[in-house]
Amino acid sequence: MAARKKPTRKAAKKKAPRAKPSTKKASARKASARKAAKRSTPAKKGAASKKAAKKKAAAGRKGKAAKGATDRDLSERKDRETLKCIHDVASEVHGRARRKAKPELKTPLRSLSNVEYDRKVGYFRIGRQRSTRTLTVNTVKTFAQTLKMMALSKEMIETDDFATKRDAYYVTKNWGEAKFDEQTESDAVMDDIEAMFSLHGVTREQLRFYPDEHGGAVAGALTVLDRDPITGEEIEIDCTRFGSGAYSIPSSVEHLSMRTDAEFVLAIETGGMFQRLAAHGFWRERNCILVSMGGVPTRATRRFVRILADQARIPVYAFVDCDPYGIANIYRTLKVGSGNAAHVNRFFCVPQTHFLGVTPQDIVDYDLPTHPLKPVDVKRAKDALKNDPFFTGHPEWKAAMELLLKLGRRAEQQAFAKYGLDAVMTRYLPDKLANPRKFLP
Amino acid sequence: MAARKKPTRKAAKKKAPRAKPSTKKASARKASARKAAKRSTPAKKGAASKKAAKKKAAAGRKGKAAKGATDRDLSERKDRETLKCIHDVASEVHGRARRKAKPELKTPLRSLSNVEYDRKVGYFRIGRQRSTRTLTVNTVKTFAQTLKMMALSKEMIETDDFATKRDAYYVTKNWGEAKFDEQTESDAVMDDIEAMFSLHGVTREQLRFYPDEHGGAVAGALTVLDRDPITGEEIEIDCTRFGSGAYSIPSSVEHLSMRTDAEFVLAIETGGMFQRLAAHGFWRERNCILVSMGGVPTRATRRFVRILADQARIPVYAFVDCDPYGIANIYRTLKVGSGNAAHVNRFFCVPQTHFLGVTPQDIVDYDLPTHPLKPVDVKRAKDALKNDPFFTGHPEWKAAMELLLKLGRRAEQQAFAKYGLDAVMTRYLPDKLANPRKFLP
Amino acid sequence: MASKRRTTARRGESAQQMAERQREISVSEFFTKNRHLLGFDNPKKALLTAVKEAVDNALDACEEAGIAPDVEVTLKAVKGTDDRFTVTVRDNGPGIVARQVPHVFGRLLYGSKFHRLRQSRGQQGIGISAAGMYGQLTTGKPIRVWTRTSRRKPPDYFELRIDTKRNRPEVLHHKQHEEFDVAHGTQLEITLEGRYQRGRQSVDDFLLQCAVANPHLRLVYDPPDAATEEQKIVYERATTELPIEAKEIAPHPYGVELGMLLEMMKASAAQRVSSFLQAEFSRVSKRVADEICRLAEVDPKAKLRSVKAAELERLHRALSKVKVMAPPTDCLSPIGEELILDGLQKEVEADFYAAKTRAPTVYRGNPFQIEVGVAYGGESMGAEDPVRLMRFANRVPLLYQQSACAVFKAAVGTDWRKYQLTQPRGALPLGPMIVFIHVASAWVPFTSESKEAIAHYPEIIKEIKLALQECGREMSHHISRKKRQAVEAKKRSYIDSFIPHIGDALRDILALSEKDREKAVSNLRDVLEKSRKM
Amino acid sequence: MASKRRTTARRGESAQQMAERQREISVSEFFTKNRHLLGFDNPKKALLTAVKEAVDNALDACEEAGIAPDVEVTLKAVKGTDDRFTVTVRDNGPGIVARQVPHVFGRLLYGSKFHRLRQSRGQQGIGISAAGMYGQLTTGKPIRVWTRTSRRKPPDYFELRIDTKRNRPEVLHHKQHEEFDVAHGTQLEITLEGRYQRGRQSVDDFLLQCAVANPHLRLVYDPPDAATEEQKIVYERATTELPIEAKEIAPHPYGVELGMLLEMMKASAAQRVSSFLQAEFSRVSKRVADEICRLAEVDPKAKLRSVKAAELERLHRALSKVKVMAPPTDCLSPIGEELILDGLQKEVEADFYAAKTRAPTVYRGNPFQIEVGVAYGGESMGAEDPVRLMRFANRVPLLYQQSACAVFKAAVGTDWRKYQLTQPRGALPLGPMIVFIHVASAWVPFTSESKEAIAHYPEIIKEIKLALQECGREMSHHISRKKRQAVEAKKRSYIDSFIPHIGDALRDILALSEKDREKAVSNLRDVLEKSRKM
Repeated sequence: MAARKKPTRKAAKKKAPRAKPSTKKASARKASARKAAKRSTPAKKGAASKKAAKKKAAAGRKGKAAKGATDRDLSERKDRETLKCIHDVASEVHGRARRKAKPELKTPLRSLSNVEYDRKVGYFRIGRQRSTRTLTVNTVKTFAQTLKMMALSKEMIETDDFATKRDAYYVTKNWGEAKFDEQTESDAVMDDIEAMFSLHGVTREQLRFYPDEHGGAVAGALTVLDRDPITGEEIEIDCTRFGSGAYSIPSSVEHLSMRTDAEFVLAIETGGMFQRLAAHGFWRERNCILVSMGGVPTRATRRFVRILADQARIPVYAFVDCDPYGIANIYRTLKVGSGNAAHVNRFFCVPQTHFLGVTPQDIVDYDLPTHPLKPVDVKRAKDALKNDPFFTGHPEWKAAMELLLKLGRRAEQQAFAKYGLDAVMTRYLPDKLANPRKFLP
Repeated sequence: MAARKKPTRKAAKKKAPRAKPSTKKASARKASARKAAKRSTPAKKGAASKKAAKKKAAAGRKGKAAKGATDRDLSERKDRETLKCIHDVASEVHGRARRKAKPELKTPLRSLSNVEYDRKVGYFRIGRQRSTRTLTVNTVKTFAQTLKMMALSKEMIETDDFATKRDAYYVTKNWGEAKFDEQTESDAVMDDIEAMFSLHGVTREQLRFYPDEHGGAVAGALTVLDRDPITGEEIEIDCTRFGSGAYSIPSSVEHLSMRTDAEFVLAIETGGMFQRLAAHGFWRERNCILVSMGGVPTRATRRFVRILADQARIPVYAFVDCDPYGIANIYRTLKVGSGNAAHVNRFFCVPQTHFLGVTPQDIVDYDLPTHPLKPVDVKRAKDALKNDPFFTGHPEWKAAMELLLKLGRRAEQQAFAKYGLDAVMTRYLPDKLANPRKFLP
Repeated sequence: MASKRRTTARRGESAQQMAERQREISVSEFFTKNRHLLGFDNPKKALLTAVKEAVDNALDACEEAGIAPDVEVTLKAVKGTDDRFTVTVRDNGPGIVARQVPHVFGRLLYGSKFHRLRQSRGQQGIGISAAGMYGQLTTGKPIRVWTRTSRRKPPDYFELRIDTKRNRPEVLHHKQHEEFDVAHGTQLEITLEGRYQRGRQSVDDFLLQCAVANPHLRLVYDPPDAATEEQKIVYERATTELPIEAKEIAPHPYGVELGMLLEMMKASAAQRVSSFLQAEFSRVSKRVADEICRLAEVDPKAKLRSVKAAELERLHRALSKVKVMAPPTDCLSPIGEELILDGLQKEVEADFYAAKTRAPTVYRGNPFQIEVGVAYGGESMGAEDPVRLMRFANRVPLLYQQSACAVFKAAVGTDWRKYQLTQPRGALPLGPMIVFIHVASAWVPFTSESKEAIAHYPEIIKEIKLALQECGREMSHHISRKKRQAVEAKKRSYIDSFIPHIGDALRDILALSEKDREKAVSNLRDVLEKSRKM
Repeated sequence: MASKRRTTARRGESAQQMAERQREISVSEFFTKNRHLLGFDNPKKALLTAVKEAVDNALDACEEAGIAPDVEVTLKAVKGTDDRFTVTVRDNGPGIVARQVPHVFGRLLYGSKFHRLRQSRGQQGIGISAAGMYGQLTTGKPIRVWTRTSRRKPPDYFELRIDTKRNRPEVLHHKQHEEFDVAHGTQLEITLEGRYQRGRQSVDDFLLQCAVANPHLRLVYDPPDAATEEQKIVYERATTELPIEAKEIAPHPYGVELGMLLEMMKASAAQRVSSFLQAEFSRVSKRVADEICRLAEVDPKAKLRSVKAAELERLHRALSKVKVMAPPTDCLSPIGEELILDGLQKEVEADFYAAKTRAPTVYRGNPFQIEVGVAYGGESMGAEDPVRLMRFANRVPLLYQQSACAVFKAAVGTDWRKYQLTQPRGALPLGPMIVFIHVASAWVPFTSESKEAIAHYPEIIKEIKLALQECGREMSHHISRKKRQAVEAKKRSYIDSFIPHIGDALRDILALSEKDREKAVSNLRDVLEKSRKM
């Protein structure tokens, strides 16, 4: 490929007429359709023209998608907003250049001093301080790379494409001197852009930069409304019908809609426990949705649960190991986000989460098999008690963490197996669910 | 739960009449149905009686499941075989005890000296040497634990339950002195049992010990036939209809059947690449099935691909990073298994796999962006060239590995993004697929 | 001291002018300026060194006189200060005749032990005088000596200074009939700048180790902070038997250097080569002497004075090649395995003790002998700490420079993992253990004059390792025995614990009746019990 | 040597019997048995020590006589062996008068430098005689000396041995008019057991460092493996000017010990306390002397002989408390910053050099002075290796025991990260650098007689650190300057490289025309260029 020309997409775009963002959508779609047509030449099953297929799908969609905004409209509106934001930022830079003034880029100041814990909304959010990057000799390289990255984002929206961090790093290999030598550098620029656009309510996923990380798995009383990426046809994914398998959350979920009459979401720490509850039809018994987080939930999983909880207006119950990692990392991240990523918590945290268990009190009540807390656990718990407004702000949590430290032991979700493999389903969860108001906040 | 009685399951089981394994199935099912009924009392949507639901499902299944054995019959037959194996081993022990002779347990000798690379069947397999554990004072604890674990396995088959390694460890907490202090110990006994039963063609999953690890993701022209774990109703999972999401492989796949008219399976190393190909409908263009391995594939993923390839009689093409890890670990494990686990390779390896790319020659041909080989890479490659019969037996691989060492560079799947995000789909894969006979063996 | 106005050397001075300034330097002057060479680096170490030199001298004197030593050490801060101490050491030795007292304590390089090849604590006639010199330098106070050689004679009392310019004693005061309430013995008092601290490398530690290595010693120690008689520390004797007397011997042929051989030939009264070799070397019989001459191609009957340079060199080479017995062992006085065990048991609480006295051998013509003791196990020692080494040279504890010492090198170089201890790479093993190592030699090769570490002679390191290995093996047997006992007990309980579980499992899998289960359990128990007895 | 049949000490010996065996020990005997104390531990080090002692003596002699030294060192293996070498060192110094030759080379602790307080290489009158003694001991060969004090006089030739029992020279052979083809000077030849090796701690390394620290020296070195005249190594002089002459001084009041003060009072010719203080101490004027007396509450006019013990102690304390000038610096002879730079540039290839000579100061009444040089950067030095230390005491390179030396401690204890070097915890910094450190003192406090490491006096360590910091700062400026230049160049190219990318991105996002893009690019370039100039 060394001596070959670039893919045709570039050429196609150049020919596309320029217009204002609001009216530009159509032409962009046209370009992408042209590309799709090109690509499909060697294909067997004709994905004829993306554009055409999408139109058809849109026509057949009326009346469906009972609950929530229809996903097609939603995602098109979001794309328009994103393109406008990119245009506005670039336009501001260009305006200053025309006036021979130094251009600037504004991002929220990303330091702990600019993080606030908002008890009312229930998460850490970024404060009002801004950091301004002025164009100077020292910043010119990053400045150029930031704008190039924004141009890439615009191109991806217009061609309905996306890139992982790794992908984006390789794409920049074509940027001459502006290319990145290490992926950490391109990641940093992407983080800056994410922070910058978070001020406008635009997520990184909307900018079409998708995480590499795998999402969680879902089973239960939920139908996800997606569309076929090629034909644009709407797809209903019924999460009750995966047998022993599950639905794997995609890495971007912005365009999904949910339909459910479940009563709650159960967010589970380990894949093993998820599998047990799924295989024994716990979701059916309790009319709920099971989500496997697999440790600290990924961005996609958090966003998925958030959209689900928002659209369906149901609570989320977290079921994790009883140790400082399960509590202060997994649960706290799911519910209120992290101090480091305060600028995006507004998108990713799920404030309607409550802590079902395993609580320190459960260790005592159920006489669970335990392991001693490691020094790192003790440190984490003490830190939480001392510095973390989430824990210091809730007397219930303070008491629970203090009990945990006093016990000096931790217990895992699987520990109920001491009383038989099904004890967790037949005893523990029913016990707990009988009184959700007793959950920890 | 400290002072409470044990869950009712135990009581239920005790009342169940004892009988020979072959005729015992029905009563075991009855016990599990009773349990299910008990459990479902508080449930909303009545999962009335498991047994009843299953019957109904079985009745409605006729004529479906066009390809492959029907999953219900298959899984019942497998369970019967497994129970018989357990019974035979225990019976042999009991017979010796009656004759006042020292009982013995036989496992294949698990040492590299007892591993053979079979070019014909295409994988490493365990040799004919056996290791015999005789009951002595030194072995009595492990002996007891092994038999208890087998009894647990029997119980789980009869109640249609399963346990992860971690679950099993906690279950043993109830075994008095025979309990395990560390999970590593119970894992070791489980490994022994797995090896022992591998002699009889029974997998660990059939014994109802499921791995904790998450399976891979699947998208494309495939229908998986599963059953509802509670109702027993047959479920068809259409992997073309996951939108931007994917089907998540369950941790045990023994009972699944597949239906497909795809031409090949593309097994992909990274989630990012899988997502790209899935989102752009590559499987539709090329009529194939995409499987995301996420690094070295899990047992479930490997077994899933194996069953799929066996049932559908289609080839598997591996698409991994061009580095010794991608080649000698991911690809080689998928195709021929590993020397350490030779006793289970017969179940888990996929000999019909071929290496699509990224090949060392691709680095040259496509002038890919690369990173230098790390010392550990070089060591791994040299080891493979020196000691690994898989590589030494294939002149094509010898040449490829030597080229890789000569280049001193490695390249990732994503590297094609240098030529644009869609270059991998529009150029590289079509180039390659045009001539599968040129794939590396 | 030089006067300020004295003419200094001028540039362009001639050889004649320079010659006029050449003069002899006294050894006292030399060591005054280089006192760190003698162990007086800092006040803490100076205090220890002074005590050590005085105790060594007292013990040597008692043993030579055949008296079971009774030594009293008193350490008192000079009133109103905390950096000046008076060290008093009293023994029940033979005493010192009055005319020798000034020379023994007021002169460096003066003594009876340097020229003899036999084991003793002091060797070089420097230590005690140097302590006095240091006291004089730091406090201006003279050395005070009380001594009495017999009940029939009156005691003598001296106050002494050292004239460092001439390395000669200066008697400030000498009096007979001074009060000194012992039948015979010597008491020495030195006032010096010092610092008192307990713990490792302290006077207290030194005296404890002294008591371990000298079980025939009764030692009373009155530390600076003892207010009453009861707070004195008393180490009683473990035996009244004195160590075997060390005999003086002639040099051994191995390791004698060319220059030394020449000196010996010049000093000898012998006439012929063969008779010279027999007279001046130990273990050289006529047969051996003739064999040396044959190897050297020198006529055994050749006149000693007529030996030429080339012949001398050949003789020298032949000396190290001839087969000859190890040197006589009677120049050495080992402690002995029994007494090492006694000493360790008396002062160290442990589960297990072992000791090994190796046969004497030789490095560079000097006989030496290695003894090792170990005390293992028990509550008082940390199971995760490095083992503690107690190093001794001719029964004298060595407290400083452990890591520079041959003993340390040998202990680190031993593979303790063979003996069931963990041992980090290049370090001492870890475990609840004290290792006692004694190097006895007619001439211990210290790395410095302050006698803190033994030089790395391969012969010495090898012998120490062999002794450590012997003790290590015994200790390992002890550890194995304990482990075996634990395993045995565990096995017995194993059968009781686990056979019923096998029965349960068989019942669950095979649906056995309760009777069948019990039968299987009792059969299996029989089978196992029987096989254990075989 | 003891005769085998001589009666040995008997158990139960009386004090009288013991007294008869007491005798003096000669210092030569002492050091024969303890030769590791003098640097003759092993053959490799012995060879180096012999060369070092001979070269030190030659340089001292030349400088005292005001002659620019011209030294020739020859090292040859004795024919047919590879473990015996003949060391020959010839200088153009003033020569030695015949009657002194035997004492200078045939006797330990004999010399002109010990009693003077001024900087010189040799100090203790041991080194060169010890080298001869070692040669005699290992090869039996005598020391050979040629010397001539003037062209008008005939040269003298000696063959000498040391009688170690008496520490006295023995002249085997003395001849005048022997062939010795120089106007004046001395040539010394010692044959000894040795091992020759290049690299660190070798004779070659020592001589190179000698040349660096003595820029007034012309040195010719004929190594063992040089076959032809051309293979000799010649270090030419960097200057013909001799080092400033070091003057002899009286002791300084700070750091004089009580015992020493007592000695000085006894030896002084002064009558009164005040005049004693003024006469015997440097920097003590009448005013200072009276201040000392006032502090000590002693009458300045009191008779010296009538001073009581308590008064003496108070005087001693007062001496360390009175405010007094630093000692005269003329007892020291620093190399000087210019010549350090010359020396380094001559022998070390680097990008940057700096040197610092500190003002003299005092430890324990001994004046000393620190000089430091650094050579930084360049291809010849490893950027990731620990920096190389070159240590010198009175211009003599120190090659052994680096980690025990005050110089090392000071270098490690300096925070080099301030000067932009990386430095692992508790270790030397890493970087392409050689650090030259010279400690000049009237009395260098070595940790052992083999003069390998300088003792850890806090005053010395502090001065070294200060000098290192000064050089470090200059070096850091150099590094910063180089970094700034690199950054400047980079910035200029940055504008050219990246502004067009901003233009491209704006065009892509805003759909600018080519003209608009160009305008934006040129505007941005102007803005940036302008701001850079401000």
